[in-house]
Amino acid sequence: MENFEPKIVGFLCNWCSYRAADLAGSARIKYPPNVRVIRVMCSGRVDPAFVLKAFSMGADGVMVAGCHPGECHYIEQNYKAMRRFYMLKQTLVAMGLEPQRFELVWASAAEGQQLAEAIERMTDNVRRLGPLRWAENWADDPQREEALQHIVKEHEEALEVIS
Amino acid sequence: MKYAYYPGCSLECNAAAYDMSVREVADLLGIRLQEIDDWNCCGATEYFSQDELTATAVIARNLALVDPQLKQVVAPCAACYLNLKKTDRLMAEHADFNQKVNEALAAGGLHYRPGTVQVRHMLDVICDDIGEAAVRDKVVKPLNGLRVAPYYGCQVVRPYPGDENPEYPMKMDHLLSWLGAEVVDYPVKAHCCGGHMTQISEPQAFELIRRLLQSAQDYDADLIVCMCPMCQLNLDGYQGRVNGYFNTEFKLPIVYFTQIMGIAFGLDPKKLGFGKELVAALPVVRAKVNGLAAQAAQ
Amino acid sequence: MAERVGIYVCHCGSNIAGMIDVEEVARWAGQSIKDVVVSRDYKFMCSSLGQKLIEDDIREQGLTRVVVAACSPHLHEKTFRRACQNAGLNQYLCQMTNIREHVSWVSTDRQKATEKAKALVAAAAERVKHQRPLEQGFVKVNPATLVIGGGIAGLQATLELADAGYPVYLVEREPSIGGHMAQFDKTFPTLDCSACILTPKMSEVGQHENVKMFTYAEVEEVSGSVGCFKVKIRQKARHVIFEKCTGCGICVEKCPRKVVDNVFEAGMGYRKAIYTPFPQAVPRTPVIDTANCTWFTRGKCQVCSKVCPTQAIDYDQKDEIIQIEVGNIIVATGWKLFDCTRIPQYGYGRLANVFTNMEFERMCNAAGPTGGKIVLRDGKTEPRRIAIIHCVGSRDVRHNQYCSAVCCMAALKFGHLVLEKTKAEVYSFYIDMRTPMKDYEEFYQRLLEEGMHFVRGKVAEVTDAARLPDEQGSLIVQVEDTLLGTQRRIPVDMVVLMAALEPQADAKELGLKLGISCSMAGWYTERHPKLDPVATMTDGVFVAGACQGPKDIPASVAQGAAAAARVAGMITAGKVTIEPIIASIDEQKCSGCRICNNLCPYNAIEYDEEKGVSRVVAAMCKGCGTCVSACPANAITGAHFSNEQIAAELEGILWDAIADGRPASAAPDGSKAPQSTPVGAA
Amino acid sequence: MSKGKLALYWAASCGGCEIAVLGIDEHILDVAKAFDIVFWPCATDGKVRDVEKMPDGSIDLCLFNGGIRTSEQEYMAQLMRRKSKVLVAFGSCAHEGCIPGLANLYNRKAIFDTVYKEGSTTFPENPQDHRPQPITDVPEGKLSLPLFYDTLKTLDQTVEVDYYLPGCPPEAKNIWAALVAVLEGKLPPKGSVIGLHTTVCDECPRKRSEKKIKKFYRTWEIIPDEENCLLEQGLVCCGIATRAGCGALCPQVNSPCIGCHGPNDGVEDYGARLMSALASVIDSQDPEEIQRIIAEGIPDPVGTFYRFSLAASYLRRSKAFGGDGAAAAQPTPLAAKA
Repeated sequence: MENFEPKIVGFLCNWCSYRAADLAGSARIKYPPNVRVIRVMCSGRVDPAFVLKAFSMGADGVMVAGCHPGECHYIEQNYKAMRRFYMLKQTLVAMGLEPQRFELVWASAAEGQQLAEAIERMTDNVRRLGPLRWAENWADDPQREEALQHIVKEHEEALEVIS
Repeated sequence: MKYAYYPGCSLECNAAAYDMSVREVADLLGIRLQEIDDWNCCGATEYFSQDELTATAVIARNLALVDPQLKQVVAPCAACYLNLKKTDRLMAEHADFNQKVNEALAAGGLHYRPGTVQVRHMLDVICDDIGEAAVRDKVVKPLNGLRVAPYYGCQVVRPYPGDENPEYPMKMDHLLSWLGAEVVDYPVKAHCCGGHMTQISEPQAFELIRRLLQSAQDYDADLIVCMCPMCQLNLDGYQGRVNGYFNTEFKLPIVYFTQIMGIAFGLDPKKLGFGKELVAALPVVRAKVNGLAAQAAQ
Repeated sequence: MAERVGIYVCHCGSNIAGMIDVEEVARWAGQSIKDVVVSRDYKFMCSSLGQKLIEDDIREQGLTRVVVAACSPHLHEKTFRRACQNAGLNQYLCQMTNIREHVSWVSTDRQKATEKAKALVAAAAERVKHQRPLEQGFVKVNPATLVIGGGIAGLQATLELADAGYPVYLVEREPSIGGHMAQFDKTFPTLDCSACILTPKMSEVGQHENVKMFTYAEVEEVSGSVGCFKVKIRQKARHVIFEKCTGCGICVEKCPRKVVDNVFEAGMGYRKAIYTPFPQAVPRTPVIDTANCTWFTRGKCQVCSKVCPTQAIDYDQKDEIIQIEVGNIIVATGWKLFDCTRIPQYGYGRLANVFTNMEFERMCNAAGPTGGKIVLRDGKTEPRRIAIIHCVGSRDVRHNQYCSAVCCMAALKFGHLVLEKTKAEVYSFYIDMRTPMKDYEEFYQRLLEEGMHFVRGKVAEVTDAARLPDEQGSLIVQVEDTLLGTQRRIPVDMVVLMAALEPQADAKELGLKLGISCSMAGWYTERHPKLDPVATMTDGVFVAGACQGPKDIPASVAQGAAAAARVAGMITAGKVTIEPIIASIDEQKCSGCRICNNLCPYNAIEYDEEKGVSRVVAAMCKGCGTCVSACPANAITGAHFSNEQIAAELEGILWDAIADGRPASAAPDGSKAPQSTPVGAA
Repeated sequence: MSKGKLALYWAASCGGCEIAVLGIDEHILDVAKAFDIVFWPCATDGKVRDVEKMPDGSIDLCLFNGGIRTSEQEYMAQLMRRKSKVLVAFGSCAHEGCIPGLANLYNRKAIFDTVYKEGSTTFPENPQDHRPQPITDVPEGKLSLPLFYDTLKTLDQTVEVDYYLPGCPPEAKNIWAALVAVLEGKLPPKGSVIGLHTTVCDECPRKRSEKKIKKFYRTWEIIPDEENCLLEQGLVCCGIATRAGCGALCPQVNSPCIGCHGPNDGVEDYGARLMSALASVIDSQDPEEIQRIIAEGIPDPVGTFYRFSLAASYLRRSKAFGGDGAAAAQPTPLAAKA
């Protein structure tokens, strides 16, 4: 756990939050390297399926970042992102995911510092929660192999009895 | 509404009028105050500069003693209010410090988790929790004609002003207007009263006191209401000395805001602690407030 | 057939290589990522040699996809796309990933930074394989331009374009163009008469054959996009018929109703209920202020109608909506003054002789309410001592953190006017004196010599509570003089507050109509703070003047001209390229559920009732992708940001999570969710 | 032409699919004409050992319904795969887990608790809290039961599947159409879902307009009008995201679609489509109001969005009871602190 470095996927909108990340870079603001960025044109492009896929593939957290409400480059599409975020979050929490693993962040193109802080905060939170390893939830039963072998053996024995 | 109540030392002696009027007014407004059992001194101003850790531990003991059912503690004294609030903040913001304070508390079998108790001033409780409608509802003797200068002092609005402008707070102005008083908008309402300077350098303290009295008088105030025992003591108790020192003739009564509320609510002045101040307030109040003079004559 | 991917990792000198082991990233990518045939690192990919490297590889190695790991695509995406295009590879088959701004510059641990860079490279490589060649489209540019705001910036922009022969629509909210500059007496540091240099421009605009002016009008609605905006303008009812009015002014003269003028005179003077804001107003046509006109409020009077020689008064006039079409829009909506009552300790509104800078401007103006005399609120007493307080509402974390940029110079100008017109002493209370432009510092020196007093310190309060006999009856300015290191109390007769410049109250609202955003402080955001200061994120919408941030007259004029030059450039080019990143609907899959129909703020989705399917109008789509991710039938595809591309990017970006996070026993099942590891064994 | 060999098998499902096969009515005679039914435990007296003895790939078509809940079902899935040329995931359970897949919100222990401990019918009979054991020693030897898995898997998460026939159960006309396709050799590309490539709205006769939702209703809260789109009336109708082919059966009788046909072509997570579409048209920009609309209108999000497809979704199951239930059910460190 000590050395656990969470892997967080960040969906950043092209106009505000991606530029905020650019600005954080230009300003040499340091933050943890755990958020890996996927650029989308708008937070409204973020499909819940991307988030679910990310978790299923081993992401420990997912961040969606867009322009502030009312400041969307596409006028109001970030509101749609917000609605989907709450809808998906309710479902994820119902499935046992810790709410801190899925966050929505607003960062304008001028808010490199704020975005860096949000990344730092989320990285800390997820690190505290530990690895997610969602796919292990459906790992095979330890007794599975034995149980299958047992069926094969029983059937063979039965065949012997008959013949 | 029920709150833990931390009167503090002043309210047991020189500011007894504050304690009496707070309890009377609270009772009438349905504010239930449950005094903290076995509370101790807040250490006033000095202890913090002597030994921060001990001072904090001493204050934190009071927070730890708050009935866990109650989430808020009311302190009428500005210094007590600030010290309790400061303690809670210090413990919340500095984990190691919090740990040390709690080690000290543990010696007495106590523990305090910062943030559990919200520290409130009586003025905030009345203005924010009770609100305008309920206060107006209780006014039976509107203070029409009485020019009241609200005096905030330092410690309630600094450094934690809440939603107030620390340079120019307004809450008591609003409250007084609900009571029907003419509120004096004078420029020094949040300036310093001199605090403990009276014990260190009288000329400095007297100058600070004089400014307040002068400005209130320039704006034709009939009396000043305050919300801190220290302020009341300086403005009222030292008024005579200031007059002697500067050759002035101030005669401004200084009372607590809860006392003047009590008058508007029609409560018995004696039960509100009137008469304990040095510059008598009742004659002024009776002379100015319409209808009160006649009532007093009866 | 498998794609042939080339990977190029930039050192950016030491900007990237200093924190990321770029050789290792390139080596690893070449060995581990499927379909990668070339993987190189290079000192400066954006140099012509770096670009040539890519071009040569495309030609010689037959690359079909290119990944450049370097700086932000906002800086160099075009560069590398062009390089690909030069070598015959469609530019949309090139993907950039940002390992400088997003990795090297923000990281402190070389190993972790290198790991992150690998993930980003893997993501880009997986994504690029799914990218499709796309072609850019073109839209013709309407040569007409809309300028919003008739202040000096908007006037300048209007004249530049009109003089160049292009039609301009100018919309101004107030009854006259001119803006704040019309209110000023003198301009710093040259002390030119403001009206003398402004009014010629105003009348030029008013008479220009290429300018159609809408005063007392506001922009109601904007639709369309660069090249072909459709704009609805609300022409507010003037109650004076524009065509009939000769501007003789007799109605104003005879109107019996006097009203305090809070706009032009900043509350210092009066106007009539029917009025033109000031004598040199353009147009000369007055307006009736219906909130104060006795005919409108009490149903009596009609004097103006009786005296009008041309029957131009029309009490029944209604607001009118006018539709225009333009190719570009210049926003020059300016600023509003900070409300000084928000700082009660300075006493504005409470202490009579505390003035704002705009009030003082009007007082100094010879055409103003006092005829240019500097007097106290009583209208007659000349002050003996005047305090000018800087940074009221600026450089103050409680109000506005920014510097309002013009107040120091305006304060110096006031100082000069006071010293010139009166015998008063003038004190300037400043935090820092900011005089960076041409001849500004010299002007400061001049005021030092003229005897203006400068006290460095933020004023604590302005009070009438006197302490000393000589303070009686004065306003006392309490300040810590930070040069002397002492508290000072300076008694004065008059205080002038240099109030901050703030964004217009409805700046956000207009921004929403135009699709441009505001900074946290509320100023319009330019496309790039240094390299593209008048363009915005929305193509075809430009900003000029103080609506983009506080600035003085020369800077506003320069921006107005700059914005006009940008627009003229667009008009001359005649067409703009349209990004092919748009959505499209597969009619086979679309069930006509109509979920997407009202998701598009640009109304680019229409419903075909007959076929029962929805359709994207390509020319109107801006490519945000919101409808793509909303479609429940998976019928909408977003070009260049398709589900497949983003899914592939995810697989790349989580390559190491897939490698180490997945239980071995789950590996052989043929499930859909985690696909086989996208990159070979590392 | 020699007759083809047909097998049908029933794993974790309700049995409805078996009956649905009979829904093709007299066409069953055509089936009998075209195929030898070599294995159909529900209807014929075939034995597993007979199948085991068949050469691999000797069955032409196997219609397999039900998800994989136990070791026996997994064994059978592997066996039928090995013996069959064409393996069809028949019906929603085999296709995407269906209702039995919703048990993936729990694990073996929780399910057994419900059945053997808390269930009102079992508890009085089971005071010693007996649980099924894979192996039980008795004097005569070892008795065995199949191992009950923590997680239900779909057929294609267990073995390779050639085609999918959606529906709970598949409609008779679609079953017959699929059989005809097999007989005529006109099957679509491997891995396809046999059916239409659009969603239920396409077959729904209701009137649709632009959508804005201020409140979601549950079916018992309102009686919808019969003219207009049910979703526009606030009912969570899954037709927008559900593959067409049923003829919009449920909306036709004034009941919202519940999504048994699963998603349209190319969709990997059915619930994501529904969530995204529904959230997009919520008519509010206020975060608190949005959360209230969702929380009040959709109290059971997993059951609403993944009623038939939880096991086939990206996440497949819940976390709190995941894997080895006891360990995973521990509260998270943060939750423990609060």
